[in-house]
Amino acid sequence: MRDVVIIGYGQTKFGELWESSFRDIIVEAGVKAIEDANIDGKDLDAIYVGNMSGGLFIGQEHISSLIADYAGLTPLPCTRVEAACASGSLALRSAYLSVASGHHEVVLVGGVEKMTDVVDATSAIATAADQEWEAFFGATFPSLYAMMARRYMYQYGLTLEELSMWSVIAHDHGYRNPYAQFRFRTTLEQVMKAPPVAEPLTLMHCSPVSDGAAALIVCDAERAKEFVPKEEMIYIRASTQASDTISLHSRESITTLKAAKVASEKAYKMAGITPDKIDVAEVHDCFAINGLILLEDLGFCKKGEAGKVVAQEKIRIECEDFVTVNPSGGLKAAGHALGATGIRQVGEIYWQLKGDKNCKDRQAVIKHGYGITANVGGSGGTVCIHVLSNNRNR
Amino acid sequence: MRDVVIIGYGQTKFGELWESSFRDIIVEAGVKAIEDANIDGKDLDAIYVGNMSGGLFIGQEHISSLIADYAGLTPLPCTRVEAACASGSLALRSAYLSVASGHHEVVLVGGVEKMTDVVDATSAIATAADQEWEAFFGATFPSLYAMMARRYMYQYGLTLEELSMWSVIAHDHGYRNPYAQFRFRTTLEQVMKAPPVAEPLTLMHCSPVSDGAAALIVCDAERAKEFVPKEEMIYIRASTQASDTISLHSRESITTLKAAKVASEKAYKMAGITPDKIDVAEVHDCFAINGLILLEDLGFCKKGEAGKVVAQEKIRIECEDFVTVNPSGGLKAAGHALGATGIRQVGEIYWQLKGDKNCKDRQAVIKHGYGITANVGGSGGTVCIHVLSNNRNR
Amino acid sequence: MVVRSWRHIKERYCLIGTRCKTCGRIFFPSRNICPYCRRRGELEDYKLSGRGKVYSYSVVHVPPKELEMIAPYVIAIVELEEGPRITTQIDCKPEEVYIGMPVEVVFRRIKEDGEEGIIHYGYKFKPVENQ
Amino acid sequence: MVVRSWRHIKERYCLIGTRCKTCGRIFFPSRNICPYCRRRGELEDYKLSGRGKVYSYSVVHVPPKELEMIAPYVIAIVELEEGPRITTQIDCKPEEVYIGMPVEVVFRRIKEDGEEGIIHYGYKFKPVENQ
Ligand SMILES: [Zn+2]
Ligand SMILES: [Zn+2]
Repeated sequence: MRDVVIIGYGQTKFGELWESSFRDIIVEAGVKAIEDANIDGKDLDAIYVGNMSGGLFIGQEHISSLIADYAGLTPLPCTRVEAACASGSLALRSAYLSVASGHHEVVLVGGVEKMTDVVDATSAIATAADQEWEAFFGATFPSLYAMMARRYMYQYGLTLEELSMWSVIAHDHGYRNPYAQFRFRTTLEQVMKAPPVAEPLTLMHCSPVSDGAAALIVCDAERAKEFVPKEEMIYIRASTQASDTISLHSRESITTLKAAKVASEKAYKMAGITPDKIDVAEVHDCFAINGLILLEDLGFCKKGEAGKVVAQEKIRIECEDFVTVNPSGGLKAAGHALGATGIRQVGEIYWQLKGDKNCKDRQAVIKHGYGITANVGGSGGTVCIHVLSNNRNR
Repeated sequence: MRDVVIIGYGQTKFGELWESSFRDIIVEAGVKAIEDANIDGKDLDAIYVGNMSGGLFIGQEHISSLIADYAGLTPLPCTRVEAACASGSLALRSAYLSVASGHHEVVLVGGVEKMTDVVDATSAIATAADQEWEAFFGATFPSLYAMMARRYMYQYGLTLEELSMWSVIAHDHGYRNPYAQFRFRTTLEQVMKAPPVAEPLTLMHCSPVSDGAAALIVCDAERAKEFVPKEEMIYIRASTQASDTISLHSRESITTLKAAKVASEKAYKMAGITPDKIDVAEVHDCFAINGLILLEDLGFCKKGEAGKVVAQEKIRIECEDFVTVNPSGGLKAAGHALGATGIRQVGEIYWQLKGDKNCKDRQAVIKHGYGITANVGGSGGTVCIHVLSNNRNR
Repeated sequence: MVVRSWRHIKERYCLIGTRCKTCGRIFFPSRNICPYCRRRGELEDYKLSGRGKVYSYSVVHVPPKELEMIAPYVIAIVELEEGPRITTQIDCKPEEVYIGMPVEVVFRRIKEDGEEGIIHYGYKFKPVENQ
Repeated sequence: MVVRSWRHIKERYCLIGTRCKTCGRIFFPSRNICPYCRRRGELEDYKLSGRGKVYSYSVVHVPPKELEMIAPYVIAIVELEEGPRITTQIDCKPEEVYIGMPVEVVFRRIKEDGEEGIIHYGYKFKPVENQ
């Protein structure tokens, strides 16, 4: 397989983008990525797009054609990929494989979701879970993660304070991100006393409903020299994915995401590194408990210890003896536009490893030159992992 | 890129499968493909699935996880790909690139749609068109193709008799296909006098609403020797795709599918052949007019001549001096389970080129060893082409 | 299904599209990028006259649920005199429509959203009188 | 949204799952393939007793639209005595539920489909009395 690099990134602000349509936001992100990569639309060989549910959120399937059309890029091949909230990084993985294979050279990968145009977003989001055996009986998406949290507390003695510290740090990070949906700080008390959504989770343990789009340019490493200097290319060192049962109740354990363990172990092997080489991570904290569980499943700490790690605030940008986690603010503060999230996570790591001006107020310390993203679909039925490198220590 | 071959295929019957659920039919097709390829579930590296709208037809997104789960294949990576009615072949293209890249060796590719479980299928299908600028104003899917037909008649003098002969031949072919939804013959008069759906198209110019699933096993050509003898491998010689505007009205011409021309020209180039080397084709006749237009866009006859070709019945299995078209019965008679159709088309060509017992009553004459599929999304916003070869004349 | 539609008021009520100053092409509905000029394109709002001719048409006998009461109705692609084509209903009898028929825009109720009872308005076209 | 549900009557009304004769594992809902034995598996219908314990739970305060009138309600994963776990509402007050609580199945109306007025029935669980 050929080396594949990222040479450009762009995103919209995440949030309630009432003035903008689905077409507007994906085109905005795509144009920004194309300009950032210093390429022309004519250089592109294909487009991949991650989107969870155009069908339920805007009554539109076949968004691949819509996007190629409104970006002025027909007749380029355009493919939509879906795996609920992991749609974005699966689109990247498809694009990555198409370039690694030698079939394409320069590919635009977008992620997009327009969630605030419909009345009943809760029901639409629930289609990421098992519709017949979970949602039918009244399980909402937050309640699935709430049951993971409740069981985790029971098995490992996690406290609500420890769990809530995740959100406090997320907001401290997101406060420094101009693209973030929420740019305010919060306190432990505010998190715990917020309105309950699905006990024990309050509104402040939950990521918001967001509109947003993000786009990357991926390119064969040789061809990329035409467009950007070598030190501005970020290498995709691993792209892996695993599945699990769609129903949470069918899994042996609900306090671990088996798909995250399987996919991250494969990813470390593919990249030829161990977890201690990772400087910065973007993990999928659709609900705070998932952030904690992923710290364990990605190998940053032992099972049951994530609560302590978070309580000790080791995941902060300022803490140098642990991986920096979610410098963007994560899904909690930066926002969670389902299909766009996986691309936004990779975009943040791209900026962090490059030392881009876009993250100057939240730059993590980069020692080894590696970053990782973990993007989760549903309650863990899909997990997709990417390992990136700035290639300066090879 | 590595050579990629197809080593197994299986499908359900297409039709109103009231007794079976979405989960049942995709598992049935997958198991049949695995058995046909003589592999074990453990040999698989990944799954790709084409599906247009789980969200609108069964209220379920994230079907990739559902399918891996109910096929008993977790934690295999499973990816859903969508481009309306072209979803199936786009899934195959993604699988093909993942194997050609060297990342995967043995991949299961499925296509599935369960359409008869909802009340208002017409509205769900319309989400393949431009929801805001076509469907909103009352354009149904058949009416878009009806406008293509009307304009084509106006420009090229096509008669309703010539158009209707397409359906007569489709049913003659489908009559011999045990998996086809409709196994009856029809006459020109019956086609023309059937109830109007969108003038000038009658019910007998339209493909039906169908449930169905189909699955292929694709494999690295070297690795495939483990499972099947060389003469039972069918090579994927080209896999291409192009896009066009989502709205029919935005196109320069509505009597050609530009995406089909672009993608098929690329495909012939990739396979190193010309259209006259194709022995058998499966083309996307969601409506009869599309079958005619594709004969021209794929290079089998000149613009405006397809009506004569069909009226002269040159596309029949029995006719040896022209490409055999839709021996399966096509979408018209075999059925059109949206996401499954692209896989079913490739499956038919796989059987035809192998000389499989499954098509013994409808075997085309294979001279050069090449077959082609053309799978269309929406009114032509996406077209995906595959060229297959039995490799006996190389 | 209820999806916000106020964002299209300008286009659906006033027939305002986009003109690219660089190449002169006119688009409807609005675009943010001229597919021909891309970065060199410069787009501005452009009000269409609402006059045109039927480019192709069909008579719909199997409608979506919310249009059942008006079927059969005429759907068409109209080529506007400024160039762009649009999909619209033609407010005439099925037997009257033909390719090339001169038509002009009118504003009408398009449909009602079953669940929430929201009424959607937009353009239809009707035959030009006194031709 | 109306999707046919009669196909699940057996499972939702009678709590019938699947048992693999080869490995003895019991699945709910039904499966066509035993993920452990695959081709060697042999599956048969298996009626579950409907008794179990709460494995985890939550109290839902932000429900989907069709359950607004019963919120807050208790949702739980129940581990049945035969092994499989299922997601269900618990028919008790939010403050009563705890991990390990013994529960048993009851049949109840689950929800009404707004648009078409179809009433859906299925299982809920309730605390076992006289514990
Ligand atoms: Zn221009
Ligand atoms: Zn078993």
